[in-house]
Amino acid sequence: MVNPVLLIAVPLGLAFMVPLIDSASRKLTRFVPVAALLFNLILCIRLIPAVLENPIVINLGGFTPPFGINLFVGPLGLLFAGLISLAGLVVSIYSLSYIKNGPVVKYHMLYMLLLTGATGVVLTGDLFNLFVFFEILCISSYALVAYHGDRAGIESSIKYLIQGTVGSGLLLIGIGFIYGIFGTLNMADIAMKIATVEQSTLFVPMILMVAGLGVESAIFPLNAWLPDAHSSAPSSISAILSGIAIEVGLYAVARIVFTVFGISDIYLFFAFLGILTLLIGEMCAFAQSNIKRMLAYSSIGQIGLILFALALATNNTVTGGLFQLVNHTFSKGLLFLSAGYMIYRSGSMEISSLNGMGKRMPLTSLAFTVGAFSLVGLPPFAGFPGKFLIVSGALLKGEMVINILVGLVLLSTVIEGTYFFRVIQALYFKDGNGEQRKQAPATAVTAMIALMILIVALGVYPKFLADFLSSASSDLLDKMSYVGSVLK
Amino acid sequence: MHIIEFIFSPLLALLIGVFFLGLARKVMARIQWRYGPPVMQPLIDIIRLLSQKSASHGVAFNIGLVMSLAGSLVITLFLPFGKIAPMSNSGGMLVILYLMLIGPLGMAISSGESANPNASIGISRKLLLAMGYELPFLLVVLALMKAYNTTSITEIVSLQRDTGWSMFTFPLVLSGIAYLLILPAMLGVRPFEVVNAPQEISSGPLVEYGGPYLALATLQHALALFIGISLFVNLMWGGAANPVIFFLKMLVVFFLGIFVNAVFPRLRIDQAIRYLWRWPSLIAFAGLILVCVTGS
Amino acid sequence: MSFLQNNIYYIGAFGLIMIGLLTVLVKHNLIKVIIGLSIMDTGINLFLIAIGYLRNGTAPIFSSPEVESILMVDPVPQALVLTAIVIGVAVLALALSLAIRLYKHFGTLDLHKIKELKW
Amino acid sequence: MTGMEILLLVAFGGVMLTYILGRISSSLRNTFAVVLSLVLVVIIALMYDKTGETIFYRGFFGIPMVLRINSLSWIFAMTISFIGCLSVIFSLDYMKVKERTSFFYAMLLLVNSSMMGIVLAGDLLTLFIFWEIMSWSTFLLISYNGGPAIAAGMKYIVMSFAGSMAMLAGIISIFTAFGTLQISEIAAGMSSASSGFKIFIVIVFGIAFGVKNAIWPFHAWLPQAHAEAPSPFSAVLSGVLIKMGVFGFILTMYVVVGLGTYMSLGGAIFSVRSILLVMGAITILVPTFVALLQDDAKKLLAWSTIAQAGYIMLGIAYGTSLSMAGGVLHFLSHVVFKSLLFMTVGAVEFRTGGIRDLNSLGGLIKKMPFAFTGTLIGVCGLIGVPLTNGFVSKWLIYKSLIFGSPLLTFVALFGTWGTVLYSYKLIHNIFLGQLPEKLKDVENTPLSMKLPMIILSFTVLLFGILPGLPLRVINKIVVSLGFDSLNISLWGIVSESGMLNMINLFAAILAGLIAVWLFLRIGARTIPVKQDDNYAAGAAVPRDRYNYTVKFYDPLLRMISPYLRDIFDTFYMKIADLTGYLSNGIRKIYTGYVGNYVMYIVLFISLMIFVQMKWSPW
Repeated sequence: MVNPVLLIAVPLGLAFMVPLIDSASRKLTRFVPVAALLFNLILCIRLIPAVLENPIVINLGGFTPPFGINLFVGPLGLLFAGLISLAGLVVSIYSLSYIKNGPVVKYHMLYMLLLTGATGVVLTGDLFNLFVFFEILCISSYALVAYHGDRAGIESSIKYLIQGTVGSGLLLIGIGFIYGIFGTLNMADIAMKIATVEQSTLFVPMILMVAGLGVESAIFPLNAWLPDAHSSAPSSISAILSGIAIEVGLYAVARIVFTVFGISDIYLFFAFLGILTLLIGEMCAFAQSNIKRMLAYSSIGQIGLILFALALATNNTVTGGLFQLVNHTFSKGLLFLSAGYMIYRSGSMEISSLNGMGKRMPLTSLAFTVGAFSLVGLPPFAGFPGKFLIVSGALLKGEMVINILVGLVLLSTVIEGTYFFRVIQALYFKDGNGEQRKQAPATAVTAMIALMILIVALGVYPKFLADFLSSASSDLLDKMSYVGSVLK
Repeated sequence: MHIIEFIFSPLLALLIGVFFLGLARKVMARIQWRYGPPVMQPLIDIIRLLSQKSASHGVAFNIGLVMSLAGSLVITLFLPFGKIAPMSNSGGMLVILYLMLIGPLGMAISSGESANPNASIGISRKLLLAMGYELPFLLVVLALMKAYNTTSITEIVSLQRDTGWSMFTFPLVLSGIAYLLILPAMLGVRPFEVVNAPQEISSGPLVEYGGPYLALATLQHALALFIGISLFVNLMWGGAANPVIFFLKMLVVFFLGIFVNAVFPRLRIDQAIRYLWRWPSLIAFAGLILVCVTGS
Repeated sequence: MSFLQNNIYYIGAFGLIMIGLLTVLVKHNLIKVIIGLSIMDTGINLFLIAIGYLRNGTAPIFSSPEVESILMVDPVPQALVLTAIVIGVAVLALALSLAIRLYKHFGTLDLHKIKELKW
Repeated sequence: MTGMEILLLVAFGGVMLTYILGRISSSLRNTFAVVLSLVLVVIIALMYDKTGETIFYRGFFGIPMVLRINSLSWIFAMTISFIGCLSVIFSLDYMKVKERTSFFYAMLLLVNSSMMGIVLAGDLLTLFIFWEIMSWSTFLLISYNGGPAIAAGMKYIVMSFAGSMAMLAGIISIFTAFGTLQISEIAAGMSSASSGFKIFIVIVFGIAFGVKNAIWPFHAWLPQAHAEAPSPFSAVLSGVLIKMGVFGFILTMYVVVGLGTYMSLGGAIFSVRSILLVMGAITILVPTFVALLQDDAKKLLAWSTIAQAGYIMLGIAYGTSLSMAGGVLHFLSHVVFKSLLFMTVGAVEFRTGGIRDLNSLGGLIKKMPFAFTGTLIGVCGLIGVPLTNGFVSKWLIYKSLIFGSPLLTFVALFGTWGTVLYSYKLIHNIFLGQLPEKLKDVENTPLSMKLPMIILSFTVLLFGILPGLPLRVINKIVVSLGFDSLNISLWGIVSESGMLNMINLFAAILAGLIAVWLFLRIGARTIPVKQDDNYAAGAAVPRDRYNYTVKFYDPLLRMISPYLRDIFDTFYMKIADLTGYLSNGIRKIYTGYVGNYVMYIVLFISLMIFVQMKWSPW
């Protein structure tokens, strides 16, 4: 059996190899992330059958839990790891041609560090380890946001950094509290001991941890960095930030709330928080005229929807939420990637400058359209099954409050549809300046086509993923089996 | 027997219509202390017109006129004249209401083709006026159909034989009054003579017709007169089992119309619509409500 | 008095955290904000150390057999703090380098004036 | 693999293939599109009188997705493929001058295919999926022309999307309540459901289908959308696409909720049935008069479409076998004559270089006699002149309503007079009256446009004279929905309250026409003159100086136009404005000052702690 540690070790090692490789051969540098992520992807796929049978627990350094640091590769973690490698692979293919100027070596290095951090977060079973990987993820993303070194990039980067540092500080305080109370950092161990402590004492550490992770996962009102950072980063990085980074943050929140604390009284509060995030995100996006900001706010909205779905904590809704998460990674990635080249061509981020792009860049526009339709939840794209599962799971709970929240979800979908349809109209039906028809480079087109195929395939045959997601959702919800499999 | 009726009733209608036209001119003249033309003058005119040459403006000019007259002729097959009602089995009041559309529509298409400003004005007024009286008229007709619980006009007539004239039976009084109030408009006589208005818009839709066309148009006018009166008599005054009595009833209604025509000046089209949509419509509406309330 | 004595490290730690947070909140000079972040980091580190600290405890090294593990300070927080310090330094370095670039672009470090990205 | 699966496979595969072929050669693509749509007509025709259900897909979380065919689906599918085929033929010339034709053809075929999917759907999930595909592809086609079409498309998609979200809520509530989405199984569950749940289902589905069917007050999207879409698609849009709403209503009211329940659902006065009927009546009355105000030919037809949808609504909501037959037959009639009218107007638009303004057209009868004949027949059908299909269907609707609710009948009958007025305006301002100088060189209708017009005109008359042809199929639908069977002959219908015999009427009118024609021939010869050679009391009529048809019904319009403000359109626009305003306000919380952002984090924590201390939810 392959060792899941390689999922973290290989990209991490290769990340620091990048400068060396670069000094050996300039041309090879760009292909390092592609190779590393391809490796990760294959590894993830090979791990699937084993993980579906039993979660793999790796004890680093040979200490048995609760001592030492362990990796927990359950279906959920593997789902995320696979998603990260897949999205990372596609984006790195896209970057082959997209990233040409500037400190290319550092870009690739940081890019791989970011993905290493993300993979680490989803695989680790130790709270402090989670914090460390989280910091790797955050720091590399601060730097990548500022990649262009222009006014907007630097400004958003420093703002992101300030908020992120405050957030991770809060997370660390929370971890400190937890350690002070339980004397352990192993999540399974804490989860097991949680019932022995009075609930009210756990409140403050939980809030601090949720707030700290919430900054990265863009829960309202902690998400103010997101629109700036996503809109000023290079589009490939926006795609990763939107498709991976905030999802990983959300994963961490869910892990902490469900598995570590597992106190169901507070779930409804998170559902409300999710709806609030959703509504505010969609409404802000509705008012935007800058395409990347619009997409960024739309990410906030989607995160809200996923949070709502997870917070309902039934197998159906969590499966739906994860489906929506996968869909968001693919579609938002696709949207940012296609928008990236359209912006590159038109030289402006205003939606009005994209008028008539459908004629100038037909394939890129098609990619944008598919992404938008999928995100809105139109069949036969991947957004529809997710939305279907979330709504059906929520209605199945049969509570009036939740029914009303579902109404709000549907309402916000209408708002979301409105602003996406507006852009699609601009792409295809408004007359732009009569520039030459010129496609995006082959690598970028390959990346976009791959994502489009994934989206359509998931939309047409959702069952393909549903079973896996279902076991991932029980991984998230079933606290006892998590504890059991780690502590044996 | 049947075939004779089929041929006989349109001819009779035409004859009575033309007779009414002549009579109208005569009576008007007498009211105004003139001698007036002979009663058969319109018939003579029609025969004369058929021999005259005329200008045609195109295919639709011909088709529209033919369509208009043919439609009106078909209505006469559905309207009982006394007991003569050859096609009463093929449809009832609803068919008549719809057949009544063909006349104005054909006329409108025909004179529309001529591109004469007077014709355009006339047509516009004709359609508007029809719209005006159709509102109370439909209410009246619906009240009748609801009250007698049938849409067949022959049944309405035969039921009146038992109950008496619908105009004077209890729930239909209001409808009867409303019908009486809009009758001049339906017949197109003076206070509502906005369509043809010879002095104002050179007879409106008729302005471009000459020769055989004018003959057809006159016949269409005569038929319209006949249909309007006959419908009123059938629906409100009990029809008649005997054609002669039916004709006498028609004559009475006709004279009523002529007297109104002689006394009133012409309204403007918007005044006409406003009038028609106010009191007659309100009364007709009240009548329908009354029928609905008492009927059930 | 004993409360103060027992919890002096915690009070100090949270005092530092609050000071740092307050600096971040109210100061609008970027350098001061970064200093605030740094102070907050220090406070957090102190807090972590305080969790594992035992009054009169010995170093967590089994140097001689008579040292009882009961009297050792907890080694885990110290390991954590080492890592946290490294991370803090990295963030600080990045923040300062960004501040330099920011000054080049905007000619000011006043965060009230650096509001091009909003809404 | 059953016929239905083959049908959908051919339809959707054809869409892809059409687009790909368009890349190679446009004539190849055109041929293929025509052949494909003909093949679809044939396949559906072969399925006549078949019933059956088949599970075609389980890939969607294992929920069985079902296709089923019965007489209701068949008649809708037939209509869709028939009109789809004609509109493809019509497009051949119409689209020659446009760009991105491959996109147009592919989308047109996609809309048709998805509509077939809707009517063949045997479960609500399939229905919804095809419904959404139809919605977005329609959106792309409405916006196709750019310019004002952008706003039209936006309005359409937002309203339609809101409707489908309502529908999704309904579908999923059904799914959670009964655990199945198959239409045949839902009915059993519905009968035991609480009446509140039923009303909820009727409301959400009513919104979804009401928007598509443009029932007042959900009609606001339709006029612009119909006017701005490319004309071949307007024919589809007005003819069949909005009739998916009718299909949905029939499905909801008589299949899902069930006939018996539907008739007694709700309170005594505010029963669901009476509300639907009143909505139908308002849908007839107001749009009819708004249509009178229009100066844009296609907008006029669009408003007329709304009004006719009201007739259909009256028919299907009334719930007797006669009214049901009337409603479905009027749907068929409307499909035929409204597609015909949109095509003739489209032909005029095509030949005059895009003029749709009724005030600048006129006198085209000499130039485009075919289009004139088509319009005349279409208008006659629209009004319901006897011998056209519109007459029969309206007769059925009136007949069924007349004793039950005379007021509704009155509204419907009075609406007919409004129809006469605007129909005449349409035909007069385009084809009669003066020929403007600039339209001197207008050419005749091209063949590809003539062909659909001839077929449709013929159908209008055929169904008008022999209404038994469609009524036989409709009778099967009526029976399958749980009504009594009708007594139908080839030429008419016999009901307890009166009968209709179209063949007699036909004979009488034909005889009358021949007689009058002969009478005219007896008279002296006529001399053809130029159109403008006319009598003006001695004064010369200056040509091209006056247009006699501007403000044609001005006296009436001055009276009624103050009452015809489109309150609901304004209301929707206000909602849109409000949303924009609110969104603009909300995004101001992202002030751009990082201190505020950190403050939000602190506030979030304080709020949570405050909540915990105050209410201790933990």
